[in-house]
Amino acid sequence: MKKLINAPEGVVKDALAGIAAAHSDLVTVHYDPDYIVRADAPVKGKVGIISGGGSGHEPMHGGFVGRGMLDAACPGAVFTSPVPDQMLAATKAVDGGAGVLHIVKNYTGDVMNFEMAAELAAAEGLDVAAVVTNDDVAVENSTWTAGRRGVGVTVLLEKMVGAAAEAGANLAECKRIAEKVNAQGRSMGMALTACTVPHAGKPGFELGDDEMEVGIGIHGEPGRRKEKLTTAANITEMLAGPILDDLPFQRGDTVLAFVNGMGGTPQIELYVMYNELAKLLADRGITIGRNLIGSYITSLEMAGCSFTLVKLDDELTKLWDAPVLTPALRWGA
Amino acid sequence: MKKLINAPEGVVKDALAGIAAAHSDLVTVHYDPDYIVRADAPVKGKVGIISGGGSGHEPMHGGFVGRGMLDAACPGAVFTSPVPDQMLAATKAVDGGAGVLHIVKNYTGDVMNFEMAAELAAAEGLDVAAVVTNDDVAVENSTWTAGRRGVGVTVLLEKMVGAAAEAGANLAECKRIAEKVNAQGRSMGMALTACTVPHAGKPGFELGDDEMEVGIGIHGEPGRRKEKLTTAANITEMLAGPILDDLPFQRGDTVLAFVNGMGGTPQIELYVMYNELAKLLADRGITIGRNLIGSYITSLEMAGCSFTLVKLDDELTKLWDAPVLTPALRWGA
Amino acid sequence: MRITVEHVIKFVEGVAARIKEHRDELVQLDSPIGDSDHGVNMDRGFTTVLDKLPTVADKDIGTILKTVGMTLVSTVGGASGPLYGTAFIRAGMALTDRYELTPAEVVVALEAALEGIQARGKAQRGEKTMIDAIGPGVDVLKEAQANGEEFMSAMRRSVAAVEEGMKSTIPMLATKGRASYLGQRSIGHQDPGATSSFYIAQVMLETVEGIHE
Amino acid sequence: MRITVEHVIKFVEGVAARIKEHRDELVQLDSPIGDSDHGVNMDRGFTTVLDKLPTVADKDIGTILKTVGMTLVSTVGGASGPLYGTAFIRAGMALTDRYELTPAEVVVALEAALEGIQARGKAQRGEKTMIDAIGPGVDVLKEAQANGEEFMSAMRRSVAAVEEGMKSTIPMLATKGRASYLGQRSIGHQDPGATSSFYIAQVMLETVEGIHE
Ligand SMILES: Nc1ncnc2c1ncn2[C@@H]1O[C@H](COP(=O)(O)OP(=O)(O)O)[C@@H](O)[C@H]1O
Ligand SMILES: Nc1ncnc2c1ncn2[C@@H]1O[C@H](COP(=O)(O)OP(=O)(O)O)[C@@H](O)[C@H]1O
Ligand SMILES: [Mg+2]
Ligand SMILES: [Mg+2]
Ligand SMILES: [Mg+2]
Ligand SMILES: [Mg+2]
Repeated sequence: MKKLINAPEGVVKDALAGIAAAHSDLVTVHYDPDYIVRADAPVKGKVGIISGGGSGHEPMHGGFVGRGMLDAACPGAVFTSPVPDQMLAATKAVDGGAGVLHIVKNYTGDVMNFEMAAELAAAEGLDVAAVVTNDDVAVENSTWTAGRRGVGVTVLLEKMVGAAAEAGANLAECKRIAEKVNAQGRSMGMALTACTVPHAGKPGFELGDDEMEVGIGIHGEPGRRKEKLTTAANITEMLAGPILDDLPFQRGDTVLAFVNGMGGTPQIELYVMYNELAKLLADRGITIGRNLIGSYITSLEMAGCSFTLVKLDDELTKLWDAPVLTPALRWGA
Repeated sequence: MKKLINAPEGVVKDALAGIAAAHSDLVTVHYDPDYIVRADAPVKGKVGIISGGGSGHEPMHGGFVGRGMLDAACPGAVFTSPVPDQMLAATKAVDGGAGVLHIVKNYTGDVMNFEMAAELAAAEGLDVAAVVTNDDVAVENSTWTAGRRGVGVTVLLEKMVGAAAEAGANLAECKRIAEKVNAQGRSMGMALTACTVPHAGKPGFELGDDEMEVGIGIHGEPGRRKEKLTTAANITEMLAGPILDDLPFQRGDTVLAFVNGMGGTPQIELYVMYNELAKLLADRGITIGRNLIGSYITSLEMAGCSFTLVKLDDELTKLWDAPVLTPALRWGA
Repeated sequence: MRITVEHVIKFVEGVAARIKEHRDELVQLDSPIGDSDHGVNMDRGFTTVLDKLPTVADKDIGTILKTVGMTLVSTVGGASGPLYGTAFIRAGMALTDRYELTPAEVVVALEAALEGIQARGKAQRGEKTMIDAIGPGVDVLKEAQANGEEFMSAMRRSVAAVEEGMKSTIPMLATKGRASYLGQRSIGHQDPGATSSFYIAQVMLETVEGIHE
Repeated sequence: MRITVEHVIKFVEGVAARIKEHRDELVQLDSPIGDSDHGVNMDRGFTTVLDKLPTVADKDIGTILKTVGMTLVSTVGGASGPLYGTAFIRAGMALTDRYELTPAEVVVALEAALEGIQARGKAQRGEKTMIDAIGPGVDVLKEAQANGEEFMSAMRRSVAAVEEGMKSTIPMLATKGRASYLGQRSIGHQDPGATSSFYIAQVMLETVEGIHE
């Protein structure tokens, strides 16, 4: 295991301290329970937007705390959903009197811990709503399973809902927008390499030199299937095909195209992939209205990428374009 | 070799097409010779700021083209400095009548190719000046060698000089600022893994599971020495020590601290390193006035990091804070 | 048989030690079909439980178990934190103000624990989770109680059923939890949560055997 | 001996083929002490040269060599592009309007090429660069000319000197080019640029031998 860390048990706290040292103008870091709030929290009269999940997905979610996006993020241990104490403390810290929205990625652990936090918050008289993202088309959707994972859409949704809250939308409205983004978004990912959870000390799976995992999530787990490594163009088909078929996206649609690196992917490769995706979408008569290219929802040092497409309309486009001022996403400010 | 590419010979063109598809609002990509110019080039009356170098260092330099930073970037083949035709064409494309500054990283190839371009440009009556960055303290500086490599300072310098040019500084003034940033900046880097040049097909060097290379550049070459892998705190000392001693930086100084990932380094590790660097600098009585944390000058998928410190004064701080609107760096706009 | 506060504390300490012992094994089990954290999660939780135990050592068994559960909820995270946390809290709620337990009360508490896990996680048997280990164990105890079987013998059979249940997860297709994302590829691996449940059951049996001797 | 336009074109084509043949070897040599691109750089350049050659096949030797040099400058990049490019351009400048060459003119052109490399790269001998291969080769030709030695024999001795010069780079400490960043670790590796220079010299010898037969 080769990592720039001091010790496996200290990684999350050390990184939080780094965030605190780097971005004190934007965010404040609290410890035990661990959570990151925007520096000016709580914002009076504004709906508080909170997310959280295991660490190892940086910059998600801590890097998205700030004006126009999240009010707080709750980082768990690496790949382990945070505990209710964190979400409860964060909920109280950002409650500006207009209620708090929990953005939860659909994993059993995340869902249950956020649920417990919401129960505790409700018991204390706080107004909490939740939205669960589940955009990963690699996972079959069925009422008999845990359902689809929440992946790339979460990033885009946090930006859009954050903009809505910043503009004064109430809790119900924030929830509506969050559900809309989730409903209109789909993702799929692949890995060239596995990643190593610091405590585990060895990679989560083995891959041959000419193999890739297709249909991975963001927790270093194996994907749906192994495939022979192939060209960027073929990989693009493998990821974009199921995404487009699922919603389905249609000729004439305008989308936000998000090409995401898994943590160990160099930018030159992301642009090669974006080029293939742009060609494929053009062939299908789909217009890319906005894009995001970079490593925003990651699996530690895993090499690979994911695509997320969200169908855009005027409302979502405006929310996407609104100013954002966070450590990881910044424009118009 | 595991990469998201179509074929080794197409990587640079495919990535350029991806940049063109993604950022047509900010930049325009020209082919044969290859160069990227800001969408509104040439800007009348403004000094044109150009850089270039081998590909594989993304987002440097193409990601830095845009308002407040570079007017053009010339990407060579992977790790191969571009050819004079590119710099000449870019120089003509961005010449707004106030002259053009070439920002050159100190590598024999880059220096010679830029020199030839400058000779050709001068022969055509263009007013061209050049500044060569050489901030890598891992390389001994001697008149008998090729001198120090240009690394992380280049990114910061391009931002600051870009701001100066945007604000109307003339060519001599831009050159003065560039030389000042270079003179006040020092860098050093290390690698946890090697990287693979697409055409070469195998890693540039071999490293044991418990080894790291210290004193690397940005071309996948081995560093000054191999060391046993150690803690983030120890690595921070190994990198920051020589940097601080070299300028030297002194108690009371304020610096811009840049923690850079080499391409395959996850952000969580960069924040762990930033935390260690912040502690070390605090111990030495040095204040971090500004910071930049992310993978901005890379070696393909190499894992590892580099530190760059630039001594700040009011002039440089103001130039750093000025708005910038490029694919990779964006604030105030 | 008299089960006292001291026995309960010994049991909890024993679980903490057993989990620490098997931490890496639980991580490795969570690697092919999960995210390599189950052992670390459980160990982090029970290590904190050990720190907290002295503060409730003079309290009733209900309070002790609720404290264990709340500590697990607050420190484990992931899927196992709310599930095991809820299990201990529910068991504790079933034993409010008790300083000594009869075997019948133990069975009631275990039933409550199982119900808590099911209420929180909504898994059925056969979905490749800890339920597949705990469920059969509780079945045996209830049935033994109905048949008037001696408690020690019932406990032994119960833990054997837990072990068998744990092993039964190997050929199962996961439809709950993280392993479900793997589809067919989840088959052939033993569920980590079922495995930690077995270790907890093992310590319970050993504790009871200790009292018996 | 009459060296014609056709011979020069055959030489250039031969170099392109030889470089392609050794492309991967030159990449591998550039890997321990460089950035793994020398073979790719040279091959890219000479492949384009092959495309360009027909457009100047009816021109004088000076024009042909200048075109080769300018094409290398425009396509190779890195350190080797300006260096080899300048070498061919300078050789071409020394042979303006010539359609046939005497051995003496060949020596003049090679001297001009070496001077061009030194003017552009500012390296001295002993710094572990292509100069350490080319330099001794040109020395031999100049000295042979002064001594009135027969050209074929001088060429053979010259290329042997280039080969020896190439090998002499192995124990050298690099102080120019990318290998210099490695400090002591540059010792023990053969310089890739010196190696490509040897292959070019080899093809030159073979071309001359072809005329002779
Ligand atoms: N819905 C559920 N009901 C019961 N047990 C579950 C459920 N989901 C997951 N589990 C159990 O949790 C275990 C995984 O725990 P852990 O690895 O700590 O959390 P996570 O899956 O969030 O990483 C699984 O092995 C399984 O036994
Ligand atoms: N200053 C110099 N003078 C002469 N030759 C040089 C000089 N610098 C480098 N070289 C030659 O260039 C070769 C490297 O070429 P290449 O790998 O194509 O370019 P780069 O070093 O830019 O990657 C070296 O092996 C060396 O022979
Ligand atoms: Mg987990
Ligand atoms: Mg090179
Ligand atoms: Mg797990
Ligand atoms: Mg090279």
